[in-house]
Amino acid sequence: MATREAPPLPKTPAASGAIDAATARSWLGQMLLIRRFEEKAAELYSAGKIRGFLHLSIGEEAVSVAAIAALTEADNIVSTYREHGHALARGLPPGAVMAELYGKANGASRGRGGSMHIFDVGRRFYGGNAIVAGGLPLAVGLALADRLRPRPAITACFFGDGAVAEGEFHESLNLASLWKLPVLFLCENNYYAMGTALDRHQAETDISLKGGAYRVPSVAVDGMDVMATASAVRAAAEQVRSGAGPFLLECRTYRFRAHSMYDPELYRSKEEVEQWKRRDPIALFRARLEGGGILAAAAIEALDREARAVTDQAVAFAEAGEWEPVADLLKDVYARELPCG
Amino acid sequence: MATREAPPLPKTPAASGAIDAATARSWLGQMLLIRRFEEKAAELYSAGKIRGFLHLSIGEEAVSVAAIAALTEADNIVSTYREHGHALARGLPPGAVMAELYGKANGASRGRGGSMHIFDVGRRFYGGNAIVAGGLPLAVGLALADRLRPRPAITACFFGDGAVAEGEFHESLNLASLWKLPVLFLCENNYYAMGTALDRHQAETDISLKGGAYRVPSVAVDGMDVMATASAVRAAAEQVRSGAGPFLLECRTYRFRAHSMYDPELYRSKEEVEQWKRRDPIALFRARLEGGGILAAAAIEALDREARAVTDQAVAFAEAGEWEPVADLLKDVYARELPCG
Amino acid sequence: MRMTYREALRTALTEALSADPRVFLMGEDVGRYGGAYAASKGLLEQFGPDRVRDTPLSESAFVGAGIGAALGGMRPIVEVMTVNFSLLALDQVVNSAATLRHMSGGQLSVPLVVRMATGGGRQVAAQHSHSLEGWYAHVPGIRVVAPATAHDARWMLPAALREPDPVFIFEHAMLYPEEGEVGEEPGPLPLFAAAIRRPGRDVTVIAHGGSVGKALAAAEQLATEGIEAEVLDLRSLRPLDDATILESVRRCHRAVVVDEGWRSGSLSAEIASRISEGAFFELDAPVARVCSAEVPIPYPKHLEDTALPQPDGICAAVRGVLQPAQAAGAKA
Amino acid sequence: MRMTYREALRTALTEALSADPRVFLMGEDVGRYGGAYAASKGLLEQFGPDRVRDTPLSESAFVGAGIGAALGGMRPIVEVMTVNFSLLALDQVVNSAATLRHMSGGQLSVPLVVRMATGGGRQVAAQHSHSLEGWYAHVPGIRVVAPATAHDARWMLPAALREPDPVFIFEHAMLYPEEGEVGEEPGPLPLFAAAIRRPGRDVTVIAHGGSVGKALAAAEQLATEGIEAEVLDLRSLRPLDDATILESVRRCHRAVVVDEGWRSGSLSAEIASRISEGAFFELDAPVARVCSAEVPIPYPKHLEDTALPQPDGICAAVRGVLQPAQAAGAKA
Ligand SMILES: Cc1ncc(C[n+]2csc(CCOP(=O)(O)OP(=O)(O)O)c2C)c(N)n1
Ligand SMILES: Cc1ncc(C[n+]2csc(CCOP(=O)(O)OP(=O)(O)O)c2C)c(N)n1
Ligand SMILES: [Mg+2]
Ligand SMILES: [Mg+2]
Repeated sequence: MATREAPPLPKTPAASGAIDAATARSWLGQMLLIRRFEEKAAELYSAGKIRGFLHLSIGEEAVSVAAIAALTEADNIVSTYREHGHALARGLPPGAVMAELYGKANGASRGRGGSMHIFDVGRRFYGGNAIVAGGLPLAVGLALADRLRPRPAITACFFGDGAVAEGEFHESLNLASLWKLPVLFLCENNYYAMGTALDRHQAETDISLKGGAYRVPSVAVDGMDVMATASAVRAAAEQVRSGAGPFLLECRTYRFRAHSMYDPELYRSKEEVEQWKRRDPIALFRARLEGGGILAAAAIEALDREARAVTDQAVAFAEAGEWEPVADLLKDVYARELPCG
Repeated sequence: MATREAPPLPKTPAASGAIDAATARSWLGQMLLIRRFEEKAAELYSAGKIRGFLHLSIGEEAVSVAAIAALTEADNIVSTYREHGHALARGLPPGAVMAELYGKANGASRGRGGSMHIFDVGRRFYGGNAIVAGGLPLAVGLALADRLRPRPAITACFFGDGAVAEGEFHESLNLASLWKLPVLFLCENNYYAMGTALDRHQAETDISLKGGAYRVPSVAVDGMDVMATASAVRAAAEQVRSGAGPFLLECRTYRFRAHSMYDPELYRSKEEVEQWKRRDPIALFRARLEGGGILAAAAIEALDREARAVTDQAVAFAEAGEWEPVADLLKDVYARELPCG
Repeated sequence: MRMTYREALRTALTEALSADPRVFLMGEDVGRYGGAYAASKGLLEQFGPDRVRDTPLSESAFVGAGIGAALGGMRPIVEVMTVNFSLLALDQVVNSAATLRHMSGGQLSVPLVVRMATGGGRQVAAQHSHSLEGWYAHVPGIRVVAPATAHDARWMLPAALREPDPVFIFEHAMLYPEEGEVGEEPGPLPLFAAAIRRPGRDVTVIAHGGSVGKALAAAEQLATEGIEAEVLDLRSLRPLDDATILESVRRCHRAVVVDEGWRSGSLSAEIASRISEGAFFELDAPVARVCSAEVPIPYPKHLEDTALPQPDGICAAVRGVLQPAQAAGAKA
Repeated sequence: MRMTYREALRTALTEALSADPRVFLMGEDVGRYGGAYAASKGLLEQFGPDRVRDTPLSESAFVGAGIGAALGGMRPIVEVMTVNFSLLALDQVVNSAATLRHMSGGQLSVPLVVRMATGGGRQVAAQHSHSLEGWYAHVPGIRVVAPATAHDARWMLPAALREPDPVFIFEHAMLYPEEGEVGEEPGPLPLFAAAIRRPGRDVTVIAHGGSVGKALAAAEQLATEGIEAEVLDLRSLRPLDDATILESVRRCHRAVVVDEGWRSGSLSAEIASRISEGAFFELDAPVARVCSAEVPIPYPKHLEDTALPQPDGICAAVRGVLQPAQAAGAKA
């Protein structure tokens, strides 16, 4: 196996435009909420309140927030098992998300799915998929439905760099492009698929180059820069919305935590993680807002306090939730009782 | 569904080099044998001697012959269900191939596979795969074995344009490139996957552009020009043999016959077929050889007579074959009898 | 009206596309080619490429897209050319189509219909002759039916389209050219009920899809020997119509299950087990099974015929369960 | 020597890689990460990246590449992280690995070993808790085993590597941390033989993989009630060791099959059918089955526990088949 180049640090584009205080507050508030919410979830995992798989997106908050900011309520979202950030940015009640992590009946999916399977059909949040790349065909289908009905909306589909290796990535991009469907493919490239570094799973490590094989326009963006990401997503979403067909946006980011709570992180050095932490998307955004005089330190601290308070309320909501009765185990396997057998 | 451009006729490169009489005789002889053999197979199908699926490569003979001419005896070949041409060009006894089409026990695969499953392990002909794109991972594995043993050889893997849409194309090219394996991916682009034209199954119709997504060098060649194809394959095979990793060669060709014997050909016009027949690879090669004074018309006629004679002998061999005894049905499901159960 | 199974399917597809704008048909070669088995011939011309949609060779993506389109409010009919190729899409079926409703706490619906050909008999060898509908019948969250007659080919599709959950329709490849009587109405049987195709009293022969005809042929032969076999067509593989199966077996006291799947782990085992569980003390002999030989189906006709269930084998199995010596000896 | 199931696997892998230069291990995260279940931890360092080969997320391609490498003379061990993801590679298994020898008229050999985790119990929800080894056991041309003990985890791998045909090893995800005694030698049982884990006389409880421990726990409980259950560990799912199964059932006259697959169409049905076929007149009650509820396995512990087979359910099933009233009434 030849050694290939180390993963490049994403470049921050020269300018990612100006931002007003209200937007800044909203985005930073969401990023802080995701961060605090997930920090708390990690604690609760250690305390045994959350079990199974728990995948944190700490470090990747800018992508969730920027991407979903560009969507309307009519747009569909297809997510992955690393989806707390997407769910919260989409506006799912934090309590319903936390209760889902607990497995309580007041959770977003009635507790049945847990961390990896958060759904909210009212918010067009189509989950939560624990099969890597499994969501891409679903996104193509949702977009196809919108095209046929017709309904003016786009479908945003999140997936990781690891998913790019799966056949479903290839089939889905081809299909979406062939049929000019309104799908915004959002690759959250955090340079690792579990313990396998990008250059050890992709022969071509520049994911944004892969759209060409399907005539899908594609661009890479610094996913640690929420403003740069937001403007890239906005431009991509507009293009998709215009009827030009799908778009592939690669957001270069990094997860600061382990892949899941089981992961001993043997595959990367502390130094590498520290190096990336210097580009913490929250710290970067905060510094820019403070430096640019858009939000004062005190306002930012208030946002953080609010994030913690909302998280605490979410925990309280989850704690207060009931367990689904065992008698309901078979409910909703099908929509209706069988006429026979 | 947007209408895209009509499939371009492949361009014949300015010069595809000189050829000596012996090589010319060999190549033309093989092409004629494939043609006559398959014409006979079609007749035998109508006569009920051959059943099931029969996929003819008439029109595509130049690719089979040119590709396999560039391989050594040590190289592996992975083929498709449209593989009579590959098998004959590889030197499988025509009788064994025809007997396989009959399903006789003296067939290449003891008659069990029929037209779609011709194997010859001694000639490193790994079949015959009726799952579109199913052979690509096998080719990657054969090449991996050669790399690890090590054994200096390359693996040539045939597949159609339709196979390019399958996830296995994507996964296999990535894997082969990532591991720098000696695989020569040979796409026989005949512009149709059954009844679905290239531009109705591929968003990007230029298959040779698809290697880029995997850092696999790729080139397209006029697959109706046996000399152009041979030199392209030679160059590609040399590169693969040198250890540079895989290569994707797209051979643009056309099938003159129906997809299989069941196909009513509703999806293309007679005119389109006629237009392509004007670039019949046998006629083109023949004209060039005669025009260039390399082979005389009489010599060519002799080759054709020989092809017919060999075909007749193959039929006689098949006719004389026995049916595998019913008692042997379960033989070779496993290599050995079970100790229990 | 008499028509072929293929024509019955085409009638059903035409009606479905006409009746509901949310319905569309999607799959490899369903359009220009007319369908690998010609079931959709002419539909592209009639309904246009948006509603009769040729797909690339991308089984996982287009089955998954069918699931997504169903989530998005459409009523897709996805044709997978054959069950052999459906393995490439099985992840989408098992992990998405079957789970989404339950896993989302009842929020999501996947009203998807997937049709595919199954079975052997056409000398298309080991990679094109599988009978894997039994695997699908194992998966909670989906429904599985197998029309054995032209009438059912005509009427199961609209019934499947009315289901709020994914329904998989298995069409045996040998049936397409078979002619049968097709009623003007669906008839009294619900989608998931078994049918008694021939009443009898001595033994219940249970079959589905392409095996029903073979069971009926066997019953004809047995009748000449004075044995009256009841032939039960399962029609639905998930759910199984236990009530009808058990009622018949309780009357006949003996049962033979015919299943073109490889014997070990085939659906026949489930049926035999349910019969034993539900009517053990009414059985005069163990339930017998007639299945495919455990071998990749070979190409030559004589070997393929030997590998697949045949009327002769069914007759032999019936005679086996009726052997009075063995049964009596044990009851003593 | 006592060690965990995980350590037993690692010992077996280390030995295999040391003993035969044709052996290599390949799969997602088997190298740097150390294996999703840490079975291959340290092997990359010991044997290098050519022999402990991390793959991209490309199940179909790397399982297919394993088949190809086996054809090419190597002895690959492919790890598919879990059976859930193996669906993506099932086409390669069913259509290539299982068919190539027969379809080529005996020319080709696929001496491939595929390992994967299976089963539920870790609260990882509907897409990560399948028990689909029964599907694999349906396919002629491959072999399927399920080590239930650390000893078998240690010794089944080398035995599988000696097989000339593809062998699939199913490791129940709950077993990796379980400790057990591992012998210095493989012992007398061949790879495809069932084992009696606890002798008994009243009922045969048949289980495999992660269910064996539950069956033994149930047997302990039953013993306190005066019921002596014989616990049979299938070990091999294809072939099934009919002789050992039937011998036990003929002695005990009653049988319960435990299977973590969803009940309908699970391997338990095949086992129950074979028992009925082979020992019908020696059975005092219908074979009972304890399987998973027919539901995508939910995340919360109380629901997951309810959905999966448990010792209590096994005890109840045993008591059911022992109910003298019913059995006696019928025999009268
Ligand atoms: C089809 C499939 N194969 C393997 C896995 C196990 N697995 C879960 S996450 C993961 C890595 C995915 O990496 P990536 O797509 O980059 O997403 P990330 O976790 O980095 O967000 C793997 C191998 C899976 N869930 N699905
Ligand atoms: C996985 C799979 N899907 C569908 C089919 C049915 N089928 C057989 S050949 C074919 C078209 C393949 O086209 P292409 O790869 O271009 O090869 P060609 O027949 O043109 O040589 C199709 C759809 C199949 N055999 N395998
Ligand atoms: Mg990643
Ligand atoms: Mg083609």
